[in-house]
Amino acid sequence: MKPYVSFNHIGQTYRLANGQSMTALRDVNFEIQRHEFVAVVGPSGCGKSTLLRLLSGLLIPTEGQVEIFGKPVTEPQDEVGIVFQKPTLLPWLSILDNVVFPLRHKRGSVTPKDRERGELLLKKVGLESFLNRKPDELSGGMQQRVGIARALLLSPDILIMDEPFSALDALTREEMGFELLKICGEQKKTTLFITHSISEAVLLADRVLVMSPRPGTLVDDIPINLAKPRDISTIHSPDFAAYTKRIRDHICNPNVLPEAV
Amino acid sequence: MKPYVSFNHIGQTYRLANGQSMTALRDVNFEIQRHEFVAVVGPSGCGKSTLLRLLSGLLIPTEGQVEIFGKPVTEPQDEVGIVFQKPTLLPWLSILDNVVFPLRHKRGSVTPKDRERGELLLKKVGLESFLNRKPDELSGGMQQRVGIARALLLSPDILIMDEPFSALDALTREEMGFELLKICGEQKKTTLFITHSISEAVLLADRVLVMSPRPGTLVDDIPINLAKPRDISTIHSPDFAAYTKRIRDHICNPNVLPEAV
Amino acid sequence: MDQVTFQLDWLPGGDKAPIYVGMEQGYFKEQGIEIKISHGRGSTDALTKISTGIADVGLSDLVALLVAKANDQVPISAVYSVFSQAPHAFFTVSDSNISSVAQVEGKKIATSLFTSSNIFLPLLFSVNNVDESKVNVVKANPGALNPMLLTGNTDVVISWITDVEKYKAQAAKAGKSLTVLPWYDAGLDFYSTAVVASDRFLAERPDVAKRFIKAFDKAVKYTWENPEKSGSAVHKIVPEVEVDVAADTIRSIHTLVHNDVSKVHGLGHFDSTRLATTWKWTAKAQGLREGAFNPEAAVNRDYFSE
Amino acid sequence: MKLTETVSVRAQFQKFLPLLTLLSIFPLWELGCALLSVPDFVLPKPSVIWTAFVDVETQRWLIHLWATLRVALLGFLLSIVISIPLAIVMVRSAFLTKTLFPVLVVVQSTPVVAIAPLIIVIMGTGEAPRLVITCLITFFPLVVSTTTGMMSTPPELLELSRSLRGGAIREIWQIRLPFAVPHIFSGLKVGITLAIIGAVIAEFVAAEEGLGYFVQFSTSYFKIPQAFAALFFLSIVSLVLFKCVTWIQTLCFPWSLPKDEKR
Amino acid sequence: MKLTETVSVRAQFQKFLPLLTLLSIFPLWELGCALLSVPDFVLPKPSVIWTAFVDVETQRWLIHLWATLRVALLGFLLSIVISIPLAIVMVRSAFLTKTLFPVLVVVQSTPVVAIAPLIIVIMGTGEAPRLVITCLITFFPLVVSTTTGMMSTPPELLELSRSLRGGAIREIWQIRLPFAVPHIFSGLKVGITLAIIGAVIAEFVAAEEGLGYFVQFSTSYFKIPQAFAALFFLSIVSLVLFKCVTWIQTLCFPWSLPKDEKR
Ligand SMILES: Nc1ncnc2c1ncn2[C@@H]1O[C@H](COP(=O)(O)OP(=O)(O)OP(=O)(O)O)[C@@H](O)[C@H]1O
Ligand SMILES: Nc1ncnc2c1ncn2[C@@H]1O[C@H](COP(=O)(O)OP(=O)(O)OP(=O)(O)O)[C@@H](O)[C@H]1O
Ligand SMILES: Cc1ncc(C[n+]2csc(CCO)c2C)c(N)n1
Ligand SMILES: [Mg+2]
Ligand SMILES: [Mg+2]
Repeated sequence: MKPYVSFNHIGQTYRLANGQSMTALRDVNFEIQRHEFVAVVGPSGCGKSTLLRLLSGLLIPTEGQVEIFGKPVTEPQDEVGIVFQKPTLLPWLSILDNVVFPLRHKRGSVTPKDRERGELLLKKVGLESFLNRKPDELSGGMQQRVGIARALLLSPDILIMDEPFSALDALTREEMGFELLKICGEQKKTTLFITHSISEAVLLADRVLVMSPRPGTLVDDIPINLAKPRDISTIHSPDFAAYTKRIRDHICNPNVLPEAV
Repeated sequence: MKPYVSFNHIGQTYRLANGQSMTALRDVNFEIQRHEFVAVVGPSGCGKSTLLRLLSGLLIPTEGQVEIFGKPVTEPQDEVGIVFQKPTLLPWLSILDNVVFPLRHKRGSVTPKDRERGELLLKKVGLESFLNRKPDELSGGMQQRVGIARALLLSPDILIMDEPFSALDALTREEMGFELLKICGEQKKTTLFITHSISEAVLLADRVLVMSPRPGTLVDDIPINLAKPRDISTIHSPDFAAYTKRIRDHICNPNVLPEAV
Repeated sequence: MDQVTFQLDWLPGGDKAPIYVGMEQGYFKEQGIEIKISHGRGSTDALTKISTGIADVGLSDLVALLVAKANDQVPISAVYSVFSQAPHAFFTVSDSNISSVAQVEGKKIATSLFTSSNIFLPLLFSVNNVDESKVNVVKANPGALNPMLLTGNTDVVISWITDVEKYKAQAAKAGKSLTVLPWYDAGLDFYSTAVVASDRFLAERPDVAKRFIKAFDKAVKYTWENPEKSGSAVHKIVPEVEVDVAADTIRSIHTLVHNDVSKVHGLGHFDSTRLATTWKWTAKAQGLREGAFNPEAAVNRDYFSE
Repeated sequence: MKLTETVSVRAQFQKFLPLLTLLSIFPLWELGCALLSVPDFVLPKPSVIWTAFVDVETQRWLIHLWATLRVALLGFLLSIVISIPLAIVMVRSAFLTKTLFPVLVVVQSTPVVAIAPLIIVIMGTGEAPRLVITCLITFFPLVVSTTTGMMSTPPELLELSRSLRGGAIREIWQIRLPFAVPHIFSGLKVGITLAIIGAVIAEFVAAEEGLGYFVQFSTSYFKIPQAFAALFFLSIVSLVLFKCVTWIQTLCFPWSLPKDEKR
Repeated sequence: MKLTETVSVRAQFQKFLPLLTLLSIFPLWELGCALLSVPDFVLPKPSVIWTAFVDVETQRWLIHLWATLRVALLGFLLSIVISIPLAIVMVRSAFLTKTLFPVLVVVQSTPVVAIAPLIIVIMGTGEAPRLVITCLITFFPLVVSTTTGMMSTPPELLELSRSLRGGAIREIWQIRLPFAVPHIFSGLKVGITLAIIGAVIAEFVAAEEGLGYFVQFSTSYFKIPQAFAALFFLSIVSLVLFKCVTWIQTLCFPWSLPKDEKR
């Protein structure tokens, strides 16, 4: 099977304001199959967000080539939906307008139907009573959920999410995780999911990529062969523990706090 | 013993841009003893950041009164150090200048000694090689760590931290947690620590406050009687599991993903 | 009706009365001409507008026309002389004890930034044996001259006697009286304001031009015979101009129109000798070669005959 | 009950305090002029200005006012219509910025009074040259502040736009321009006062009516109190138009106001 | 090797393309004037302007240039010194804003030429009135853009300041002002061109020398090409001073430039 997304020996070196340069990624090489859900874990500053920006076409790698279905990525693609690490909402638009913004920005206008869809997505992220608020009247976690709803609006084939649940509490996080799995399963999405939670990565992903500290390289690529559909009982399976241990061994102290992940 | 910090029947109602108003907190009533480390957990949007803003004196409650050592808080206090939910760095200053900024802002100038201290703190958060970078050249987690270093600069008596580790990976998070405990123990700080990680709350705190969804109220106040100093072995104690379960029972589905916390 | 656009060389006032009189008395209508008046901001402005066809005919200082033609062959000719004496003058307050041009030595003189008076000043000094280096000349906005004089900021100002009534009115309010020292009494003797027309207008509508000048001549005569009525003619068309100020102005500049020159050569006519003198003074003051330009080329006598 | 009434009276007072402070200039001015016996042809007393004001027929005032207002407003609109597209073009293209900007600087720093004849020759003697002069005087601050506003759009918002492939036009229209609204209005505030100055200066150069013409006319007749009355009228017009601009901002773009002002 | 050379030549070309485009105005102008036989007293051809330019002694040019430059620069500095504190005061106090702003609007929209008598009687005919006029014409955009910039400081940065109890002065100095730098410079860019206009207009009120004086002087003697030569000189001065402002920004506040320009 032809890979849907491929990173071919990617290197990324940033030019700094002081004239120096810094290598963020070095020789990153992996592929994602169609409809695969790939999670990326790695220490802070290892280049995960850079990876996201490369796949989204917002950044062109200084070395190697990112390809989507064989075509090199040189600019943002239509079929990609992105959740940024920062919520990145437009402060002058209401929450609902922010969620339907991708449509307005792509097509020029939104129909009442689009707004209904926006409302539905906001309901899915638990913000149905905040439609007409302005972003600065929302809490951090609420803003993040608006960002997630917005990324789902266009039903993109490829979803790229940068720590989408980082500002959410346990319950919301869990609900949103399974909601995401359901959406990805139903709509057959290909997903790159960046997270700091090892167990979240194992629970949601078909494959987990583990990255080394700066300059970021891939240190492991772990297919997660847990039964699908996943649900809360998945975490009780012995395989689950094995997977999380394997990842933890890469990036953590031997006896790291398991739940702090 | 006289309480060091007390929230007396606090209510907070926000006025919205559209003229309506929204109650974020209702009748929140608790005390913090001197040198106590109190963690707050609760669902997204329940009013945790509001609590922080009230204690820091940035916001005056619409009902009730916050007191620090018996004195009502009507403006920010000198002895308080804050880590905001957003990093809030000054984009025109280098990382080191951002860290020593509180001194420059309070006293007008910084000495080479202050800068040394800033460097030391940046080393503690693992950013010793980024002193002269600008904030927008750092990853999300790195920016957050700069914010933590900055809050520690003035050795405040009271530390208020709003999800300070949310953008950090497991390893860094754990290291920083124990570092924080060490600092709080050595310098005898009083700490209000907001987190989404139940296990982190139990591991670090002397007491955990659990909040209900909007409008936020206190639903539980749990003293954590685990042996001190805490270390990684603490999590293996049976009490630890009992505490986390008790909290989880408040805010999560019965069999929620434990590590996703 | 033939349309003619008339270009004033400045804002409306008593000194521009003839054109308004001609309109009010129906002199132009008699000649089948309808007048449209365009306000100007100085002779140069008027010349530019006439030369580019925005106006057909208008008023300008003859000196300005000579300079313009010498510098830049503008297609304009003077066709009728209105003021055969120049209006330049020193104004001073009566208690300053300056009673002749020669007495300005050692005094402070304020003058407008851009007025043709300035170029004749050195000439005036040399004719009257005034040591130029002993005179302090400062330049300021014209609107500030009278306040400067009345507040004692300066001893003397340079202005035109066409403006004397305006100065007097303000001086009276300050309880001072004005002394006017015209330069034509101090040896400066030449043509000033004239009716000028674009060469295109003259060539394309010679008949209209002739009829216009005829009517204008009639208006000039009427104006200085009936200052009061002429003043109200101006006021009727331009309400901002007060009747008595305009009438007083007309009276006060009587000598610019009716004088020895007009007595000898007739109203409106250009005398070749005086024209040559005017150019000689101008060329000298401007540092131009006298032979570089023939002043006869600036006037056209074909359109006016009494 | 009593308390709230007192509060409300005090609030009302607070609201009008600036106005009262401003109005207190007039007695001070009157008194100062009288005490220092400043002559009326240098700085007329307010009472004298008032007399001069009522001496002129209302209808004449209205004619002059309307002439100036028309040119100022039309010139202002014209300069908005010109400068916003110019700013947009310059935000999009570094080449055009480098080529156009020097031209704009030259145009802006050329004293219009000096090139007035040229403008009049090209545009005739009607209202057109005055519109052009007003526009020339007004456009530059608008271009600069709109450009600066659009250029300071946070990069993450631009990245959002790029990721959605909304295209250049929508990036401008839906992201950069809304973000620049506060700065555009700061330009508009400067612009509206310049538009009035522009109309007045245009009347100094070529006009038969208008408040600027009237000032010039009065000055040339040394009727200083009358000139001041016209200047005063002009100030009122400026204040009203300025207020209109801030009012439009409050009404149409409330989110663009600083947080403190919203309350 | 060859390739990089070509690239560098092309880069050089790219760099000078705007300049070349600009310079191409001159032949077009020359040709247009010749073809349409525009008279030199309306719009002189560049060649005629050049002749007029070299006809005036260099020393005379320098005298006029220096007179204008001195007033423009000093007036500009004066207006900076006045407007930044004014902006700071107005950012701090809503009452002062409401009281002072109308005054500023009135001052800004009063045509200085109209109050020439007042200015001259108070300050004489020396350099002082010209400095004041330049300052009056320049300060408003500076005040408005500085205020707008400081007012749009993100609330979270202000909260940081409040939480540190740095006090009002440090909030302004260490947070609001640095944040406002791009907008202050947008004000300075408008301001420097206005300072030149202001110096020129001031020369209409009282002067014995200066480029503005020289323009009017030449015009009043119908030496239109000479007036255009002076205007041209004035444009060059404006461009150079404008460039200086952007250059100071690049040098002292590189972080305040839009990201694209930094590259
Ligand atoms: N715009 C930039 N300019 C310069 N350096 C950058 C830039 N963006 C990122 N970097 C550097 O690249 C490295 C990787 O950054 P990246 O944001 O990809 O990390 P990350 O894995 O997302 O970290 P985190 O989990 O903390 O968000 C970091 O060391 C950072 O300093
Ligand atoms: N400035 C504001 N104006 C209006 N409403 C606000 C404002 N700030 C917060 N709120 C509202 O108050 C409630 C509590 O917000 P708060 O930020 O305290 O939540 P939180 O517990 O910190 O949530 P999170 O974990 O998502 O950060 C939310 O419903 C939010 O919409
Ligand atoms: C044709 C003509 N041109 C200019 C003026 C104005 N003016 C003439 S003299 C003077 C003062 C100083 O000399 C001023 C301002 C006018 N009245 N008539
Ligand atoms: Mg990241
Ligand atoms: Mg929060």
